[in-house]
Amino acid sequence: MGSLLDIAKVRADFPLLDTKVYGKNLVYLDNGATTQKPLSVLAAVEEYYTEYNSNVHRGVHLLSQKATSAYEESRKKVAAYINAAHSYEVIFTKGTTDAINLVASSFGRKYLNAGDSILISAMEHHSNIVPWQMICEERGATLKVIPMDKNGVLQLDLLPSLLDDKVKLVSFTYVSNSLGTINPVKEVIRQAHGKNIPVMIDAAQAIQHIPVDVQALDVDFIAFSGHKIYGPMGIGVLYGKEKWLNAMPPYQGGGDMIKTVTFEKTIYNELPYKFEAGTPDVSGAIGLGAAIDYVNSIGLDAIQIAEHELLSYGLEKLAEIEGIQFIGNAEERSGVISFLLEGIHPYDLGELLDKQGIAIRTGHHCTEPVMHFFGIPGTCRASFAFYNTKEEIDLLVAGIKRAAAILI
Amino acid sequence: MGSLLDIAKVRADFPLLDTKVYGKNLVYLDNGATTQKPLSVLAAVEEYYTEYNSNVHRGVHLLSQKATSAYEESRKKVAAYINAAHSYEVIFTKGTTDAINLVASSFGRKYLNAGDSILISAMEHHSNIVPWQMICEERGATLKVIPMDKNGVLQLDLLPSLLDDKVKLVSFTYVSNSLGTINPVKEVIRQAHGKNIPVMIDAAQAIQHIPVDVQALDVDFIAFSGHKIYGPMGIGVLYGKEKWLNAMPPYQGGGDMIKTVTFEKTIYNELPYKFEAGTPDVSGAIGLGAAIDYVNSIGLDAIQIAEHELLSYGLEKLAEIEGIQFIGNAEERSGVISFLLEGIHPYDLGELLDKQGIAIRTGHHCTEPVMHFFGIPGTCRASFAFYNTKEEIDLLVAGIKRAAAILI
Amino acid sequence: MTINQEQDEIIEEFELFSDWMDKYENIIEIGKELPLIDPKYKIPENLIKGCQSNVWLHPEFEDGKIFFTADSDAIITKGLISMMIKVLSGHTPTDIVNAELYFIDTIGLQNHLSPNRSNGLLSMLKQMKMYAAAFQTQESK
Amino acid sequence: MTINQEQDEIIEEFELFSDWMDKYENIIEIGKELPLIDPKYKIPENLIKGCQSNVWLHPEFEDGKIFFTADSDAIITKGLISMMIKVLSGHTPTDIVNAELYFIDTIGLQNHLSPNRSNGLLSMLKQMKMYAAAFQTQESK
Ligand SMILES: Cc1ncc(COP(=O)(O)O)c(C=O)c1O
Ligand SMILES: Cc1ncc(COP(=O)(O)O)c(C=O)c1O
Repeated sequence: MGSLLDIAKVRADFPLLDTKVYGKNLVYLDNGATTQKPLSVLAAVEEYYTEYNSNVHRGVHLLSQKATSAYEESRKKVAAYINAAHSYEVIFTKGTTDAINLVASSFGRKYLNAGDSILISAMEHHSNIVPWQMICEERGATLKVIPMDKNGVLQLDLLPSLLDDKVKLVSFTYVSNSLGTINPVKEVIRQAHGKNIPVMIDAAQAIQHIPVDVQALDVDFIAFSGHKIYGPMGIGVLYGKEKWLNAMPPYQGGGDMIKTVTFEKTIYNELPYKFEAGTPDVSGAIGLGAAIDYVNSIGLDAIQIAEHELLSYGLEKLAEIEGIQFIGNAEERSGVISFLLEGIHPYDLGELLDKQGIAIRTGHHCTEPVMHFFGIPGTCRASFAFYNTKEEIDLLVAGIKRAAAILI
Repeated sequence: MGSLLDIAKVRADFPLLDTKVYGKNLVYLDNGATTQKPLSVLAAVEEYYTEYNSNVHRGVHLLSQKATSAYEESRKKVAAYINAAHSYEVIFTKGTTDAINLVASSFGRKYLNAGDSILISAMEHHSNIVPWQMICEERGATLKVIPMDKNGVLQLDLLPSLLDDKVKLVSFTYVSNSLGTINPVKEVIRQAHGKNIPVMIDAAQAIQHIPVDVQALDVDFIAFSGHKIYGPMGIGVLYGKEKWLNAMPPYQGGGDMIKTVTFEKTIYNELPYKFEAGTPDVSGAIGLGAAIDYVNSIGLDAIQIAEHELLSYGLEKLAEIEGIQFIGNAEERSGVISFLLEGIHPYDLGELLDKQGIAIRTGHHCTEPVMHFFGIPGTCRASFAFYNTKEEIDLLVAGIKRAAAILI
Repeated sequence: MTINQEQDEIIEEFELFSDWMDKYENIIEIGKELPLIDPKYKIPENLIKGCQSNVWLHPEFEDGKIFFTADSDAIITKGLISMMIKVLSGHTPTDIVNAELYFIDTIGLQNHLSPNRSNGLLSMLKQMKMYAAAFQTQESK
Repeated sequence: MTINQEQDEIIEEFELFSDWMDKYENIIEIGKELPLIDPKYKIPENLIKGCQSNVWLHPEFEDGKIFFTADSDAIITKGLISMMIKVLSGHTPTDIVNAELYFIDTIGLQNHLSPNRSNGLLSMLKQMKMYAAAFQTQESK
């Protein structure tokens, strides 16, 4: 089936894809780490800084008014993109990590007590492990883990017994950044909600690939990063249901998150401001809004089709390499392919691919427990965006073969 | 005395200053809220996104390597600008508010116990009040306040008695954002250190105006925001002495701030990474580095002289307006002039100045306790950067007169 | 006059002014016609706290119609409430509940008021409609 | 050969290659000459943990000179340590402590190794110098 995208046109939107490294055309296959930015995002940020840069919310003057409108407009774009019931359920954060820490801290301090537990999964990114470890330690709670099988698929049959009445929150990833597994979020949410347990989804590797409808999922919290969905660095999103966000204490204190302050008593502001202390990253939010506009203009459908083709083609072509082993073999997958070559350290392979202009990632991908599970030091990971091409995958395969010839 | 700056040349560096609002030339006097960005900062960010955008630290490929070097180079620029002993004492944060929250949370959870206290001042920004209120409440500690006099000057004679052995930290502002007062930070630090109490300085309104040498000051922590020193939004700095940062527990958990993770036990990374969880704002850090280069290229000396002239001229010219009252009359001052016109609500005046193209700020400037102290609902605040001109001050004065004629 | 006639009159009046300073002078002028709230009603329950200025609003229900009195500490805000009251005061709860206020947009205020002010205007309108709705149910009992 | 002569020899060798892949082939070749660490010394105390690959390093002090053996799980890393050992092994503690390693820069590795690798190289060098310093004090006692 042909792609719906005019790939040359699409690639022209991303100036960085034209870069040369070591005199060779860049083949950028590290989109799981961060995506490149379309011109429209850069233009929106530049327009902001050259035409209406200003602090927001408290300003009486026109620039401040324009900046405030644009900032709030971006919030609405995010809300529409994830189909939030209210735009004030969208909190701008620094990124996924910041958003998860916010929930771990605020939800944890309110609802987590000694003897309680938080349930995560065996394939979480460190950002969805460590914040929970920290708050569990502080509150005397324990961290429990939904195990996975050798294919990198969660063992859902164990879920009912794990969801006991000590579990105060389930937090797990929609798409694994090291295995590519798409988890059955709807089913997990259904079961958790059946026991009145709220669910947080780490959507860092989903939001750019899969439609995420927070109301259809009935999910309680989701977190994602702007920089992984073609937006700027330093901005991310926490979505939370109004009832939870209202019930939770604020996370950081400062300007904008308060209604009134005296030295004795402070009254907190309403949503979303209660969770946005200090000058927000207005330019980041505007850039993220532009990124979402861009994704909408391409169409998430078209993106999904293109990426699915790349993934299938990549799996097929890589499979032809002698001694290759895939880490993660789920049926439902997205975005990334993790692999190892027999007898070759992933780091060595990554370095020799780099010297051929091919950017992949090697290592534990911030999912050390996944590596321990498979008993490996790390993997090589190629991760795709819709702007990648089959030719780039061919170059990857050729590059791996050339490197392997040297390394073995 | 003539300025050392070629003002036309300097203004050409800031494209936004050429904006028109309501068809009138913009007069931007809201620099205390946020500063405009020079072309070199925008260019550095653009170069990053079009030439080497990548995630940092963990990447084996060239883009990641370049991004990492540039990110760490910016850290060194910041360290040099504040004369930190080690660049790893510079932690990149979202801004001043984020930095203060980090210290309140990490220092507070380690050192603050029931019955202890934190000492702040009467002229703090909400960002240097609320985080301390929150941690004090959590730890059963109390928040104490160094009072000020009617001129907006801290009553240092009361300091010795306030610095009792229950005080675990003093945190106060270098320059007041609503009064313009420059506080005697050196003297406060000397007295606090005499009693072995560490000191945090909120340098949000100092770093762009006054040389800040952390070693000469012997200060334990300082915080500031990139967007107030001609850098991008969404990035800021916490400086902390190595011994404190090493002793404090981490703040947020996630990728990059760990050495190894298992579900049972996590070993934290060394400085500065221990305090930088998740993908950092690489573009923001690079922009901040470029902003510091820019400030160095103009020269902080030249900036100080130019701003001092603007301040003196502004005070002199504004004083000629009938019924004007200055809020804050310290001898040592910088950056901002707060004032009220008899019988006129600051908000009304701000709105009519805006309609003449003059951007000032009105309200409590996130320092409500200062407003309570003076028994006023807010002030009008004009705040200067070195790129402002005496002509702009003349326009401000004329604009106030025109507005007053309508409002009285 | 109907609510819409009141609005059209204001719109017409504002068409005389092209400069924003003149428009504001007019707003302030209209503020002088504001039926001031009796000081005894300046109580917390009647306070609509804005970010920068405060409004006190008090409704009276008489002969099936609502009459508003109000005050503010800021003179432009006073002008804005005065316009709102001019438009809505003296009408039935049902008319007020159903009113669509287009004059703010038409005279260009929506885009030129500071966001705090337009939020303030919105809360004011919301408050007035809430009172109207309350009197409506009271009436229908 | 002195430490600098060793370095110059490596530099000369690398001048033969202009393509990076060839340089890496050479690094890997050199790795094959690495004096392997006795498995019994592959203990945590001898482990230099890098971000992505591990190095075990063991020093022996004999006749006033230090001899290093080592190993790594990654083959390029092995080549890099092998070069370091080639340069530093068999020299006196004082020579090692005072050595200035310029060959890494000169053959262009510094700028083209991934940052993790060059950090790894640095920690390796640091570790080797620390051992040398330790034997130095031991000697002077
Ligand atoms: C003195 C002072 N402290 C703290 C802040 C908070 O800075 P930010 O909002 O950038 O976190 C400000 C800025 O408004 C300030 O002026
Ligand atoms: C699944 C997953 N969760 C969380 C994160 C952390 O995102 P960030 O580093 O942008 O906070 C990532 C990104 O690496 C990820 O892939």
